Amino acid sequence: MAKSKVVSPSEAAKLLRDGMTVMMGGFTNVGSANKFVLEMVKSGLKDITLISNDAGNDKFDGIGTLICQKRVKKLIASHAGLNPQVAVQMNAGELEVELVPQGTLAERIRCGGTGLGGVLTPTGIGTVVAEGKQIINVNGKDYLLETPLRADVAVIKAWKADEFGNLVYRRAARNFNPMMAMAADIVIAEVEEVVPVGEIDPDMVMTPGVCVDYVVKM
Amino acid sequence: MAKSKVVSPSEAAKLLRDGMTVMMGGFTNVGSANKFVLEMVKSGLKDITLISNDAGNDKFDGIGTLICQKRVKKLIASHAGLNPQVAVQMNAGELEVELVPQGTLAERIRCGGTGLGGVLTPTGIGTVVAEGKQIINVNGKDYLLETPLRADVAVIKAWKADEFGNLVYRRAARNFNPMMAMAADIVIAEVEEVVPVGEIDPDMVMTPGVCVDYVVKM
Amino acid sequence: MELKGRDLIAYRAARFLKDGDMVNLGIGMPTKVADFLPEGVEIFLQSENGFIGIGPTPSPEEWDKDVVNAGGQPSSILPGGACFDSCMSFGLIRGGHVDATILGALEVDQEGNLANWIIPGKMVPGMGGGMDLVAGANTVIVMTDHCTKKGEPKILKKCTLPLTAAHEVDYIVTELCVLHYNGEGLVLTELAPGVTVDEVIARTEAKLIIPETIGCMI
Amino acid sequence: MELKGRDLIAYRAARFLKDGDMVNLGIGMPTKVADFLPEGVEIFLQSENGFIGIGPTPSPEEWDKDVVNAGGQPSSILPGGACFDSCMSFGLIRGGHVDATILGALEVDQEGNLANWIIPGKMVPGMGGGMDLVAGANTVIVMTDHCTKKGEPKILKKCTLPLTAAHEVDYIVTELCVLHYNGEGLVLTELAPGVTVDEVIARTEAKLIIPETIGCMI
Repeated sequence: MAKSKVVSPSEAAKLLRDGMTVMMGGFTNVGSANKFVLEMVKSGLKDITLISNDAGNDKFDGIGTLICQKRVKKLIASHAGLNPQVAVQMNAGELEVELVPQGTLAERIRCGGTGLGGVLTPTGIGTVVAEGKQIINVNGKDYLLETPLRADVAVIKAWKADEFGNLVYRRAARNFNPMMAMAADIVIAEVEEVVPVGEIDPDMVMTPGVCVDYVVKM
Repeated sequence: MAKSKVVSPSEAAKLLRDGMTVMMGGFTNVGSANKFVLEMVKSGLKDITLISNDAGNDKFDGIGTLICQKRVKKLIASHAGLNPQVAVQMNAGELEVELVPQGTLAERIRCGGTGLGGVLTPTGIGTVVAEGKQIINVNGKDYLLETPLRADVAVIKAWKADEFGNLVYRRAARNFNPMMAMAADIVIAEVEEVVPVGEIDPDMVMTPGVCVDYVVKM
Repeated sequence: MELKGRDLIAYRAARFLKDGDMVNLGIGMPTKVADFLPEGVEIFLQSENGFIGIGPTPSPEEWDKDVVNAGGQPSSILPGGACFDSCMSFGLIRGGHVDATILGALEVDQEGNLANWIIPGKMVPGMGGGMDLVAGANTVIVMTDHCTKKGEPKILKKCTLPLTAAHEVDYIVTELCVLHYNGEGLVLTELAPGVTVDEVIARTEAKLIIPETIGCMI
Repeated sequence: MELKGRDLIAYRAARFLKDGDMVNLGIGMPTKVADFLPEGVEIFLQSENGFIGIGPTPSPEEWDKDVVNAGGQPSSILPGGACFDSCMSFGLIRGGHVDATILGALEVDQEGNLANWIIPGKMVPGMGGGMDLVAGANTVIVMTDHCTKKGEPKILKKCTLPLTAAHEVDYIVTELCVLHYNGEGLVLTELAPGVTVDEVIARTEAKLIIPETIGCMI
């Protein structure tokens, strides 16, 4: 099947432009493209809107590196407490932060990638999360209407890829990656290992290669 | 982990009662509990509301057997053309049929199993499927609000289970089974093979054992 | 070239496809498209029941009981293929990951409407995945004989049968011509060799937009 | 028994759990619950970042870099565990598959409201998965010191901090008592050994419902 999608880290980094909306998979840097993120920083990328579960931290390279290096103008995440730089930049008016409940964030990205106009969730009813949102009653229960999220580029992390971009994730490193792989115009996957097409059993593929544009082995 | 969920076919069949709403996985009997369905018929079960992708056929045992044996009072499915008995019973006023687009059926079951109050889909806009449903505009596009489906019992089919009920599906036999495994009060899985707990790699589990109540090897 | 009739339709429909496209082919005539792909164009066929990478029809001895296509017929999965559940399958379809869906028609009209799933009172098979495919795929290509076997027009001012989807058709390919629905009406973009504009108009109920330059289907 | 303080809280909270339950334990005090499970009660711990079957904390040499718990700390997965993506994880949570979530509180009130994710201007970490867990889990058990370190009440008439969820708390377990939110108010169901009703009332701002019979926490 098809040509290889494997490219060098610097080639892939050129796909990102200042001001873009970028999704990055991972949960506290587990399942994040912690190596490719350094290419993103090196390329000079700035003013991005970052959609990720959290803001990494300020100690190890990972999602947090983009924050610490002030490349992010807006962060959409469920949690940012492990990276003190978020609060510092937020209080200084340098970083806009939108907090989204984790399950809602996952569903909103899924909607963006699967052509759904939104989902109704009970999460956030009666809290600040409900402000400005439509409440819809179904079978006697109130739900919030949560709308899709998409990005210009998704930078995801998988364990193994074949050359067509079929991906396999490992353990808790799966998290947001499969949804993000469907919700962006360009999808770049950092992987640990690349195998020839046909080596991954079709039942074991967690993200089909048709969703992935570039594979970077790092 | 925990006690074995493996039971005999007849024990599992006793869990089903006349008049129940029953989900059955499968697509043209591939991924359907084609052996356990005979136990259901043998138990005398009748007047069920059946939620399944299709109505099987009238030639081989499978979902169609329930129709041919007149055990179904209402069918919710995306397609019934391969089983002529559906049209016969429908025209005779013996069987109520509700047709749901296949992708919408999958999402409605997913909503039922994941606590969502509904999803907005573009599918069916401008067709008879939209009749009586709420249309919600998001970012300038119209969507139908589709609401959750749940069942009293889901009868699913997997390839392999461990004794705790962790399930692995094979090839095109996955289809509706993973969603149905989450959307019913009681979940019965027909499987081809049972292995001890710990033999299935956690990354290969497609339906976690916590969702499965009974495993039947047939 | 001596392409005629349905071969011509399949030949021309195949020319809409680009190398690397993910494509869903409907049952019947659309499956012929795979035989007419241009040199250098490799596509990935999605089977909406749950996999990417439809391979050749297996011999009875080779058939894997868990692999059927969306018509319920024995199929195979090519190396590099991927299996998934029905939610993922239709997520790919609605989410813009399916580049083209090619399917047949009972009726199609000048508003880009398609009817191909039901003849009330006669044929009530259900829409299966058709409504999702037409609403969701990036490009919707209808392959159809220009008229019915009785010589009556199938390309109408307004469909009389219940719709599969409204305003979603992009191209109609018949043995006489190619029509493009541009959001306002049907443009006659190409003619089969030897076919005249007047002939197409005579055999079409829909009002056609006739541009200054009309191409050739071959 | 000589159980006191937080050990008593964990001991009592653990008594809400039944054999076979899937449970989500919050960061901090709730993790102690695992040490106080009654004989014969085996539970399955969910880590909302993506797996079921939290095992013991590994030694640094044994740690699998892809396995962290929901606090981002090195963890392990027990045999029989299952990994999944964030949509599935929160699908389990909202869908009624998580029998109990046990978590801490900044404030809780007599309307069953919980605030535990933000102190505006001071601590803005984000809600992470907390809102989903409290809105979604079947039973919400709050473990908390009865008063703040300064001796001020935490169990209020009305929370002053932004809510995590409204009316979702089922039980509050403190070193003094167990309170049950019955949909209308907080019922004092159990007292710690040696603690009087008057003492609880004196240290609680919320209005309490005092039944005729009050049990003992041990």
